[in-house]
Amino acid sequence: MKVKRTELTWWERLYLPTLINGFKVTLRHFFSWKRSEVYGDKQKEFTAKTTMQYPEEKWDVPTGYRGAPYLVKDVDEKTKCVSCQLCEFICPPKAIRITPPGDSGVVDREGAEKMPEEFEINMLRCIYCGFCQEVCPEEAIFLLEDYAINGETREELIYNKGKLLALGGADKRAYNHHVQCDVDEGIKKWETKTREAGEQPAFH
Amino acid sequence: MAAKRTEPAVETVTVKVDGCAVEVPRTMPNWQGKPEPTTVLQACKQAGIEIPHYCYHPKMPVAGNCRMCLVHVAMPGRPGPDGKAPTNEDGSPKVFPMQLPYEPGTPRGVIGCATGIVPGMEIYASSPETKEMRKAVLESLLINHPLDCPICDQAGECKLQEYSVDHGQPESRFAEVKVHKPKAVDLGPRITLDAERCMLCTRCIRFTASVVGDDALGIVNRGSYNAISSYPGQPFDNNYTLNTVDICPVGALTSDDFRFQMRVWFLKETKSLCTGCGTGCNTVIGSRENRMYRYEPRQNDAVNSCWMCDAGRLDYKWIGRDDRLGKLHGPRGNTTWPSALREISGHLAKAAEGSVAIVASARQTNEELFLLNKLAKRYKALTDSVPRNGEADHLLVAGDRNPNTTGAQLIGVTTQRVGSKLSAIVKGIVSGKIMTLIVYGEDVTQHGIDAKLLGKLKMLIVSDILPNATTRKADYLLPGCSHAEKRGTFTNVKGRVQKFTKALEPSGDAMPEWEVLHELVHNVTGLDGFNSIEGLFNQMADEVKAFKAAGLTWASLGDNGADVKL
Amino acid sequence: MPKETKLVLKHADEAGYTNDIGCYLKHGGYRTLKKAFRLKPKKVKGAVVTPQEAIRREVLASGLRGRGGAGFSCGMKWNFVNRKSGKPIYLICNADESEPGTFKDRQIIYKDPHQLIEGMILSCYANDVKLAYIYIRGEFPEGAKILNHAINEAKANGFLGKGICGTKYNLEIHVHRGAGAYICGEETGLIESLEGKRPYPRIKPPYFPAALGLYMCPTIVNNVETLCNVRNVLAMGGNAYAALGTPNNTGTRIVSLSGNVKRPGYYEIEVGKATLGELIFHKNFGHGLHDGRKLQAIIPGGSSSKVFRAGEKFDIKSKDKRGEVVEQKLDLLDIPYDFDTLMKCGSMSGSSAIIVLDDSVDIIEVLGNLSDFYAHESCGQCTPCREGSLWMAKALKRMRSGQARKGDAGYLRHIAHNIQGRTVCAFGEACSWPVLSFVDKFRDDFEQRGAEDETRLAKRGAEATTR
Amino acid sequence: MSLEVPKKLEREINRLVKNYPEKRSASLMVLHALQEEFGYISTEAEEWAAARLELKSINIHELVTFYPMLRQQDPGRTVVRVCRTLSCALAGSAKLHGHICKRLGLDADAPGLQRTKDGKYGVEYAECLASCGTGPVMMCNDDFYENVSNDGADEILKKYDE
Repeated sequence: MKVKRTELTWWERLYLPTLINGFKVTLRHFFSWKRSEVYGDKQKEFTAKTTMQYPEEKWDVPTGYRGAPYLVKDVDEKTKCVSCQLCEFICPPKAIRITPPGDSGVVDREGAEKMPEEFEINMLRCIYCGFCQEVCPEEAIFLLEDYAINGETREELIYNKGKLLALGGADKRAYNHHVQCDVDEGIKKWETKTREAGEQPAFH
Repeated sequence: MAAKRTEPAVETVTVKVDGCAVEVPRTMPNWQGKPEPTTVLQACKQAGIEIPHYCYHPKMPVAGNCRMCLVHVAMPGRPGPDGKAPTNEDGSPKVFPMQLPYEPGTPRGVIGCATGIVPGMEIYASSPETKEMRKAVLESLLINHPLDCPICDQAGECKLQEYSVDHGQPESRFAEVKVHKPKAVDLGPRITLDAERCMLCTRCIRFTASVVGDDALGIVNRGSYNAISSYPGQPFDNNYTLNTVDICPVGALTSDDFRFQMRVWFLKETKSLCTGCGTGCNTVIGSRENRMYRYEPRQNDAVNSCWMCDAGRLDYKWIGRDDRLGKLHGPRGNTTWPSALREISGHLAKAAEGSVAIVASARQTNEELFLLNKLAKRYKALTDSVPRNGEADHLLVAGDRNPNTTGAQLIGVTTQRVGSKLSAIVKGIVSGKIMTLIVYGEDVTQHGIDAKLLGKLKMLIVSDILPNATTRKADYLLPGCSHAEKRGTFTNVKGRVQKFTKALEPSGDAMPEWEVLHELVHNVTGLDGFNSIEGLFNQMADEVKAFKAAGLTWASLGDNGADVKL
Repeated sequence: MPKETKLVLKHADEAGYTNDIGCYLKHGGYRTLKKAFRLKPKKVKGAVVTPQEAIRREVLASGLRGRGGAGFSCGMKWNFVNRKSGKPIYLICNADESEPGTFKDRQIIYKDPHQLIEGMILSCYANDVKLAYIYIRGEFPEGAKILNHAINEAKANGFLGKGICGTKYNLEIHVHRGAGAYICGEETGLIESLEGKRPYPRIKPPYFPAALGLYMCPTIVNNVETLCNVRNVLAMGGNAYAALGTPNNTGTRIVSLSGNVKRPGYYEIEVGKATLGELIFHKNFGHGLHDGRKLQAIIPGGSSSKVFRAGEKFDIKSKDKRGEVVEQKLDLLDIPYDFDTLMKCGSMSGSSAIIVLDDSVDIIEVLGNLSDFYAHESCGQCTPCREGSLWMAKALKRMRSGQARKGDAGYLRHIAHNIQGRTVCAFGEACSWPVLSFVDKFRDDFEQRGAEDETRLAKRGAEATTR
Repeated sequence: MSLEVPKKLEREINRLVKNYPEKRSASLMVLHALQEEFGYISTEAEEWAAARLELKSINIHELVTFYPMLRQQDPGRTVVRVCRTLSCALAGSAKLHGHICKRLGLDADAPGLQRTKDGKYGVEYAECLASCGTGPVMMCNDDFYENVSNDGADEILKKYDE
């Protein structure tokens, strides 16, 4: 089907009116007394200014913001990811690449069986959709608050396991989630399991 | 009704499955092939309805312990004192849905895998009663299951996952502490056991005891604490252990070789053949991004049933080895296919009859051997192959360790006594009569034609996959493909011609041998063959006597192959 | 007046009666056996009836029902045996008495073993059995010794071995000891155990013992008391035996009475000739409850039977002698102790073991105790019972430790319902019936416990957070 | 390390094996005989039995782990088994078990068989010993005791003390 475009008048083709309209909006904001809600506390002391001195000033990231995906650690500062590769599978732009550990399991704690040998996220590819966070059965990957991802080379922007874990850290959000759901035992899943197994009555 | 019968009549029984009358044979072969009364499960299968099951396996004795195949059925009434079966008001035979003794009204299921069908029986394969039974069994199976699907190699091809989705319930009512059992137990050199995931269907025990004849596994402890085990200190180690990994419906038995290597949903599955011996077990290659991760047996009752040996299963690592020949070499270093083929064709065109000899390999496909034989005929060349023998066993392993000796014999590349003409080739080289030697896929220095002798040749053309003493002496080194990287057919020791397909892209300059040979044969003999494997096979099938007698075509091979008379 | 009618235990408790063959012979032992071996083939209505056939007919005519638990007709069981297979027929005496509450076979084996041996020889002769086993539970080491001794004595007296009583009939009986597994009481589990495997009951179909039993040969498995009664049937004649008890519930039966009664013990009664109330309260039997106690519940036929709550009433239908259906209203204590009435009342006579529970016992404790038993004894072969039996035990353990929930009655019912009718053998019913019946009949107890615990735990939780 | 089986026991086992048309059937009886001789069934005993009956060791191991009466470790010279099932429980078997454990210095609440340090006694609960009319009942090795009171238990245990 062909859609017929409407012809622009010469006045419209001049683009000046549109330009002026744009400036009008800018100026209205410039002289506005109303503070933007987006910048919240950062601007408490100012009365009129709505422009922020980025990057010296940073805004408060609202809850639910989907920033860069990082790997988080558990309360014992140990890796949570078990290399199930579901995020790799679900990732629409194929930004995630996991190297499974092989028979050795590459584990950093007793009771665990499997962790990734390598975990890479290509931040250039990532579209911040949050599927990885949603699909993760271990709650090991979260879209945290980082939004300014930059680097000088493409290689630099492929984050590896070490970097992702360091950036994710023992994340409060992951921890809070467990506490909110009243499963504080869950964050010590391996410990709980080992304890239960020890308490089990032997047969006979 | 006088129906014409061309086949011997099969006695049939009519039963109703979900309200539809189905006529099924009265008996069907059991796991050993002996006729036994058709079971409810088999009858439903014939009716196109799959009854979920764990412990039942068509190639093993029936155990009936998982209870997953419970179905609610109704039996026709027994004839009364007057000799007449009870009927409904409309005169149709009356059936009685099975119910619990002591508790009339509560439906009772029968296990589909062991209950024989009775004429007039009604099977409620998808009634609410049946579904409820499945739900109950699945709930029981899951209460003590560790639910560690994220780290379980079976996830994605796990029957527990599949049935839970299809027949289970979303939530469990289990509110107690789970039973803990040993995890990551080293059951044998190739197998790891996770007893918590095990659902004790005993498939592995029955397989190794009944099919392999090595009664190495058993259940220890009692009740809920039951666990599969080998005898402490006696590892589970026969040549068929890895089949237990395939038949394990859950992730209790996992292969050390595949353990934590790749999630199965990433794997591309390609139908292939095992090249470990002359049996030609049908396989499936699991690969991802041009890397092969595993072999799995593919069912073919005429060849390997559902099994394959461990040796064959692990015989794939060489395909991805780092030292694979990837560069096309000519006398003046690296070259390209067009120029190499031009030069070789040019050389061969000048060669006299009898001055060329060919050592082929019984690891090559029928098509390749056929093309080599065409070359050989042009020069009246001596051709032979190299024997590889080992010990045969009672199940699958053949004494002949070459996958295509029979093919080589039928096509005429070698005689019944494989390797008997090698000495004549040696003599020819020594006498200087043979000036050009074409070697395909064998290290001839291991078979009487040593490096010094090779130096006497005017021209040595070698095609191989991995480097060896012969490839190092080659004037022209043509990197070839493994069977996983090309298409073709093998003829197994019993004369079954089977095809395999391509799973991986060859690396570097490597090219399927048949494509190279096809070009060479065309250049040298002028014969115009076919540039597709299908066409090539059909041409071969028309020219090779045994193949022609069997009326083979590429299409007629299907997935399971076809037999030729030996 | 209800009283004991002693047939099997006629001499057992007499003063001076010992378990050696001399004493047994003095009391008329092995006389029936000798009589049976003197039987000659007879012509009845033109057909030749062999002595073996004659014995089998006699047993069928007696209406003798199995005393092990299911109450299946003994004569019928024998008739199912495949005699045309060409394979040897085996007979196994099931002396794996493990049903909680039952202790009748112990009395027979310890006090009158020769009666059992004689019954076995007769049964073997009637079924052309050349090799028979007594599977005795491991917890009866003394019993095994007594039986072995008795077998040797019988051999020495020519009742066993080669050429019994001067005939060409040979028979060997061996004693096989179990090692502490309730499941070995299930006939196919017993057969597997006897074959030296784990006693996993076989699936039926196809492995009915009558066709594919021990070593895949036709096999008869009978309870100790049943086999003793075979001897009594033949001693007094099938019809005379059938005259004892009530129609379809013939003969005598040893009732094991235990629990909260003044005089627990075993009492041999004519089947159906005493009521539950009489057995518990009559001075000839249980002699009533302990002083000041009230009846709370009765487990009428071994721990796997469904429990009766005190004060229950039943509407049952039965056929009278003319075949007319009669409706009857029965109080719990008026239920005649037989096979059929108990079944009509929703339970069973099982192995005829009555466990009496008075109002001092905690119903949840009782059920927990039984569930622990079943969780320990489940063989673990098939899924519902393997997982469900321990699940129930764990749930009850939690409830007993003060963490019951309001919904636990339904929860337990759900688990038990998952098991019953879905297992390989009757153990599934055995472990789920107590739970089902206790929960159904004492639902208020379960709910009350749940409510109490939940309130207490909630209170404690609230205190903990405010602190 | 292989098992040294006395000649007498070997003869006894040969006799037992002959009682059955198939050797495997004798498994339980052979294991009983071995346990009677050695007190428990060691790995060597399992292997010996398997070889004697022409079975695989796992076949025997399956049985030993299934039956509670077959011991894999030394249970103590005298094994005291107190019935814990319903009728005996109603008659006070828990009290009896507790009393015996206290007397022998064992933990009554610990699951499974508890062995005294000197190896003289092993105490455990057993499922129904089939004498429900005379509870509580217990067994000391092969000897059976009914209507056992706490004092009665003391008397009985004295017999096994030396």
